[in-house]
Amino acid sequence: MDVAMRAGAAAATAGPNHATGRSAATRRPRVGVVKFASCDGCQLTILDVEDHLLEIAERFEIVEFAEATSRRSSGPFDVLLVEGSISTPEQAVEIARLRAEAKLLVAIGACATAGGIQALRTAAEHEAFRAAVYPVPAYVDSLATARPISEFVHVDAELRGCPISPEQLVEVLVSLTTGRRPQLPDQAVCLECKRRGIPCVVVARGLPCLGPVTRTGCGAICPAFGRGCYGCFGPREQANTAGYAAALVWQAANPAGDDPNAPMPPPDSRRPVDEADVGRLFAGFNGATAPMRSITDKLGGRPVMPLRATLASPPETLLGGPPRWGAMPADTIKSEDPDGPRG
Amino acid sequence: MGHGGDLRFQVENLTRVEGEGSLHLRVRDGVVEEAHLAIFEAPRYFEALVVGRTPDEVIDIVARICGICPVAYQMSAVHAFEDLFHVAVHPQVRALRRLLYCAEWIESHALHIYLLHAPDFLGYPSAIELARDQRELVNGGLRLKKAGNHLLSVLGGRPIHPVSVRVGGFSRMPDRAELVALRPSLEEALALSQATVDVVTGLEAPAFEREPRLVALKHRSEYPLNDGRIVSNDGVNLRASDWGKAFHEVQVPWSNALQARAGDGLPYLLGPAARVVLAGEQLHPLAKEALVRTGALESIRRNPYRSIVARAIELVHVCAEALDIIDAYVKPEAPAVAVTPRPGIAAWATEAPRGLLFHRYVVGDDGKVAAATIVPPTSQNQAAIEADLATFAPAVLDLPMGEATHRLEQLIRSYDPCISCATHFLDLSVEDAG
Amino acid sequence: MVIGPDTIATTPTQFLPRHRFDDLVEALGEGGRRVVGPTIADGAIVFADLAGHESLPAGWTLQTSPGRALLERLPDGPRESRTFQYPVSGEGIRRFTFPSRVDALAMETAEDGTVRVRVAAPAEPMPLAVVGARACDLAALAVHDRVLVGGPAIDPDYAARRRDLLIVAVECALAGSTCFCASMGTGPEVTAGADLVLNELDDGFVVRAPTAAGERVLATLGLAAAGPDRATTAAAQTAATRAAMGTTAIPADARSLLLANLEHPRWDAVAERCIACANCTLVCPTCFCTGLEVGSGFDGAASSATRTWDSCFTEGFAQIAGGSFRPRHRDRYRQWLTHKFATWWDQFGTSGCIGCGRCVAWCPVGIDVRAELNAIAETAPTPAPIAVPARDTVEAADTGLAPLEFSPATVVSVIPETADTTTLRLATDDPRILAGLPGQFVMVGVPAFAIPPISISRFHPDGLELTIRAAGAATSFLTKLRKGAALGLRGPLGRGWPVADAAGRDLVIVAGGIGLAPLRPVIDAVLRDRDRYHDVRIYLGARTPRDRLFVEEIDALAASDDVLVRVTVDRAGPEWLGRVGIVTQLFKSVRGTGADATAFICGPERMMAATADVLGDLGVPREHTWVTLERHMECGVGLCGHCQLGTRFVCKDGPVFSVAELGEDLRREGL
Amino acid sequence: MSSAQRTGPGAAPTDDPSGRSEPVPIVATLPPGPRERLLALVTRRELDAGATFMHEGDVTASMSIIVRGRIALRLRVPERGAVTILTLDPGDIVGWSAIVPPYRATTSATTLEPTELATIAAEELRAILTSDAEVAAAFLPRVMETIAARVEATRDQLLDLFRGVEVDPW
Repeated sequence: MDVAMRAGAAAATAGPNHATGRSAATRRPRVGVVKFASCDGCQLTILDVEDHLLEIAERFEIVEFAEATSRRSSGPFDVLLVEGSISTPEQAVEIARLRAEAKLLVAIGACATAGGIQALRTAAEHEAFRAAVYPVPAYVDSLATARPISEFVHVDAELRGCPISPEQLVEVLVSLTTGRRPQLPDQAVCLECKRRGIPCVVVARGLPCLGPVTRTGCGAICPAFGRGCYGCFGPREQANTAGYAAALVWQAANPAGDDPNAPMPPPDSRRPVDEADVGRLFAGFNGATAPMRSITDKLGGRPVMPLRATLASPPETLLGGPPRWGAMPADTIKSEDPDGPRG
Repeated sequence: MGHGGDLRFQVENLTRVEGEGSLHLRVRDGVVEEAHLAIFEAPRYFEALVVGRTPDEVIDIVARICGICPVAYQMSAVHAFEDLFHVAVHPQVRALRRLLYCAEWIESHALHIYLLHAPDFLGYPSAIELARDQRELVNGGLRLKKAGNHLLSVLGGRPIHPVSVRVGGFSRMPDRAELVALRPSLEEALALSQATVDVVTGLEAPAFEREPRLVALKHRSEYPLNDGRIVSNDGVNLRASDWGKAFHEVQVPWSNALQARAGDGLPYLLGPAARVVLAGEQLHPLAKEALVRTGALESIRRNPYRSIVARAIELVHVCAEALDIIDAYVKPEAPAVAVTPRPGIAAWATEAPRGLLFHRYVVGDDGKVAAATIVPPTSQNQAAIEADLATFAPAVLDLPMGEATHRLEQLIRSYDPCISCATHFLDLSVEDAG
Repeated sequence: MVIGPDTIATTPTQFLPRHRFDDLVEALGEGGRRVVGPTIADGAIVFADLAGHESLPAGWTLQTSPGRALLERLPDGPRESRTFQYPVSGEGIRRFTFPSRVDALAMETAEDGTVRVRVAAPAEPMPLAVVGARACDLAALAVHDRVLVGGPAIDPDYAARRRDLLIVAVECALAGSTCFCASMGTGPEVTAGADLVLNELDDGFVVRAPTAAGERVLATLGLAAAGPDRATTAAAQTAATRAAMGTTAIPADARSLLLANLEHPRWDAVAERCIACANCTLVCPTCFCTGLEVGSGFDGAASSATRTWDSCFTEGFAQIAGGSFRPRHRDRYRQWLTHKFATWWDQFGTSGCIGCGRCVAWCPVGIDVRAELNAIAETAPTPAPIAVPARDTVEAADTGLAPLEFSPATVVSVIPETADTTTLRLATDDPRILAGLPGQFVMVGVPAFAIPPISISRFHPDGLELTIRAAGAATSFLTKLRKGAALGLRGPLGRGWPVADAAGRDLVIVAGGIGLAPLRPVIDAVLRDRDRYHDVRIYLGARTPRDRLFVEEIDALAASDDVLVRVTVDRAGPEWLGRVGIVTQLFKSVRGTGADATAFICGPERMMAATADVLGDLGVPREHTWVTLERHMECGVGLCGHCQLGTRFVCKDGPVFSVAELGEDLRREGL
Repeated sequence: MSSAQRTGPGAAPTDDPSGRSEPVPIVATLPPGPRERLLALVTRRELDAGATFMHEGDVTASMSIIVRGRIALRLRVPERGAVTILTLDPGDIVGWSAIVPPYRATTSATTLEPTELATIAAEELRAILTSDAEVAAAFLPRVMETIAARVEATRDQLLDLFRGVEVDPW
């Protein structure tokens, strides 16, 4: 189970009072929000629960949240929300320091819980990636791969998703003040899809959908928007990705199903036609997790290293003084050099 | 704080910016010798991660570059591909994409004005403290932000990383009733944004003026969002796909983000100020009226601290245009048209909330991406920020350290830098990968 | 409670011209009645509000095959403009009588400090008319009537929605490749459950009104008689549909086949393909399993519980603190298939499958229940028929309805037992609870928390005791309650220990760990009436000496002459002079336990199974050896479906069972 | 009532109060020949409570069958001191290591109550088991039974069935 908190960890907020046993926080729990390699979307979600934001600010003491406040603190934290994957040596050291400061550490989002899309690169490819990305790789320090927080320190709870769900975030905060277990279902997206009465896009349209092997939590928005799930919340419990990938590969070859006189589903560029297409489906934001990885290892789908991604003439690297404002000579712009200055 | 000798000036962690950066200045005898905006956001190598993917997959992936402006990344990408594939989308699709962009601008601008930037002017560490004293003000900002998020959810399923954009159109388009139901919240948002203009115009901005080179999209009839030509206040005028003809990227040793410079190696400025100045005529009448009311056009151009006013005026524009688009909306027969991929170079620029965002993809014969270049606004603004720091820093060095730090951070924040976008970009030449 | 249309003599059929279909819709809508029917949305045929003929899927049909349900234009010809020319819709009418989300409970701590748990009374249901239900949909409705309002517990939400439902059925004019209602004896002919029945012809509909309600609607239309020709055409059409399906889609006596092959290798084979997505259970019109989602504010003073569709294909479905009883897809698929085709008979006297084939068409990987059943039949010997045990389907009437309401209770004292276990002494004036029996349990409600089932560990004239081990959020919260705390109780629930069974016999009581709690009322009862029983021996196991429950009581008991008490612990330091070892080790040093003994056992399932074996070796009859089971429960009254074990609902048929009753089930799905 | 038996932690667990001169369990149930030849080797011992008559690691001097009383088998565990892993009751065998190489005690044995043992010296037992096939055939299976039972019991203890599951504080 994702939410496996250490006993008494939430005591700071869930201590019973004399009669009701209801949470009687003697002081507001100190909350920190930090990020590693990520898009900031998950911590932005905290600011996106507009209806609860000010109440949250009253019930919790937000002592560290660089994106939202200038006040900085190094802890200790009752709850530390951690976004992003560990991608540099400095980050590996930093997360260990933060863990020691935090009573509860909650990893939020696909980057923190599964490494994120950036975790698709393998150690073998790392140097090639770095060389391809930066003219002078030496200036850039990064680990061979991007890894989830739980590979470096103990994680008390995980909020899945790319991005996380605002409802689940509030659910976790509420459970901290009430002492109850947050309801973070680990079942397939299909359950929510069916509850909403959305016709299955696999069956009715022949579209590829990761819903059956993906954890619910998003509200089944992709099928609701007429497309297949692409796995934002990562593998559901006991995901049978092998069985499903096999079925998708078969369907790629037999889009109409096994009924000889069945009609073809309406043409759609998103429908897989070969194994590689199916493979790429599993190489998403949670593609580094074992159930997904086991498929891409077989079918491929992880990013192809651009072997010729070296620069004919790398952009010059600037040193020394700061840039100064100045007028741009007209001719430099008007130059119609077809390939631009990069040559 | 004296002038003599060698002064090192460090802001370790920039706060209330999206992502992780730091500022380093070296000043000798009152002259700034070094102004480094260091971005240590860890590399994520997106330009390599999209290689081998289909255009529709790329749209989902590049959104993850930035959780604050995912729509911008989806828009630059989808337009780039549709430009290469000669796709003519349904007029309502085009309109709805503008609406989607409006929604993101509302959310992003409201976030920056109320939660990130306003506390600077009013002397609070964060909107939370600000809310204790001026709850109504912050509540208004949150309602504005929510209006944008709500619209994003209706159009794309969720505010962050929406799921509905695809090459050729949308995977689903809403029923008219779904959009009409949003009118009340958007009408309130319009009113709130008009009030916002007056509030931020009244904020006292540090005296600091310079003559920046401004760059933005410009369209004959629309305020720049997804469409227009790349223009500058000193003569640039290029197709949205031709960014590379006037600008290029460079790497600096102190940052994980590539910087962009003009052909002459000099900095230029993107964002609300650039747009309001260069494309002011295309503002919605209500936004124009607000701009006139402030009489701040000139100070917006010259004083970076006044960008908050430009942002507020754009808020008025996107709220007003959103309402217009909804009123004119008719659900088309099909949400998307069929697309035939063809190999070649797909490039396009659109206007993210914080400035011009350029995408360039090499599409192979298999219809998949072979190479990519993504130039986000913050890496383009980086040089401008450093240039401003170099110019402005001496003026605050006499202040106490804390105050000076605050002023410089406030200056950096006025660009609404989105550092997580600015990092990890891959540079490829056509010939190499084509 | 009895629901459903009052079937009367069928009036002669009439004819509804296609152009007058909207008149029917209008007539149905009389008095603000909501009218729903099939329409096309998101590439499928779904039920939605019916504006009139134009919202029907005219000119479309649905091609269903395993894993596919694809819309297709009707071929040119006389039938090209028909509106019901498709097999079953993607989703039946279940959503309207059994919504995927309904308010179930509202809990709050009232001003006076008491906890109020209100069973959400459904808002006055809007009268509803459903147009386009098929024979299978009606059969499914009949199954739900039995399950949800047939007792002992009545689902108030379903009852309310069901009460004023008008059904216009359509007899299928064609069968999909996934249809097999004829094999299940539920169609395609509409025999019961409909107020109006339509047979669609090219130019309109042959209509008949089996019920008074239907007749009233029909009367307002003033239609002409259908005439023999149309009637004949209609009948022939339905007959052709039946012929197309055949009647042998699944093996004869599938129930016996499955019950005899619960370990068949086919279960492993299907588990490799099954992705446990739960779609089959969610499109199945007879599935009724639900879960509760609890929602509350930051202070947790009040909360609400939403009842949602749940599925036996999820790991959490059979989860208790110790783990899941069905960890593997194999276990889950077997539960689903055996429940539908076999154990449903034992539980409700009917099949759980009505042959609509939705689970076949809407399975993303195209698993076909017919193929799975036939595969087992082909590779297994023809099973000896296993008779369905006679089951009183109106037990509700006799035993009275199971309690749904929660009655308030107050903590009058708290007795710490061990580091993680606490006994709450509760005061209640609910006569039903006070009249509870040893081995029964209550569902315990406090705002903001899930509602756990807790065994009653002692009865008092004015209340009861609950001995609770902190094993999860709710239970650890309960162990933190203080004097004066309020909570709500639903109960007493379940079948208790058959104490009478031990009268005049030796009584052997074996408890492990917290397992002593449900047995303490038995000990109390025995001591109150010691002479009714012969030798009484109590064997207790605990993890360590510190983990023993009710230590003073037990020591006093041991010191008395009334019963024999033996205690053993799994591990201890040198200071412990008592026994160390497992419970079963205690028996051999005591002679006399045998054929004349009745045994009550409670503890971890493995311990109960081992104990039952040893007692069996000593000659204690299996039908006199009783255990009590722990399973996941959301309701405690047989509605949520979570606690099923083979043919049983642990909540209402148990939790106390004899080893003879359970047979292999105990080990098959034990932890 | 027929069996008013008293026992419980600490109390003396005699199923038959008339205790003295009880037949030797196990041996008493062997066929006459082997029974007599084994009984000839048996010496009965009375031990007070708290007597440790076998020491972990020592050469096992004898095998005993408990006639009356209770014995604790203990191990020394670093940092945890003495741990009682099993207690034995009448009919149980103590010191099976007397016939299993290397003939060294795997636990210490301490009486918890006044205890009567029927003891056979290790060498004599090993001798008769090798020389007297009839005795070996009759007696060894009974020894195996108790050892097997003990292994099984140990397994169940290992499972720690009564352990509370990890409480999660949500």
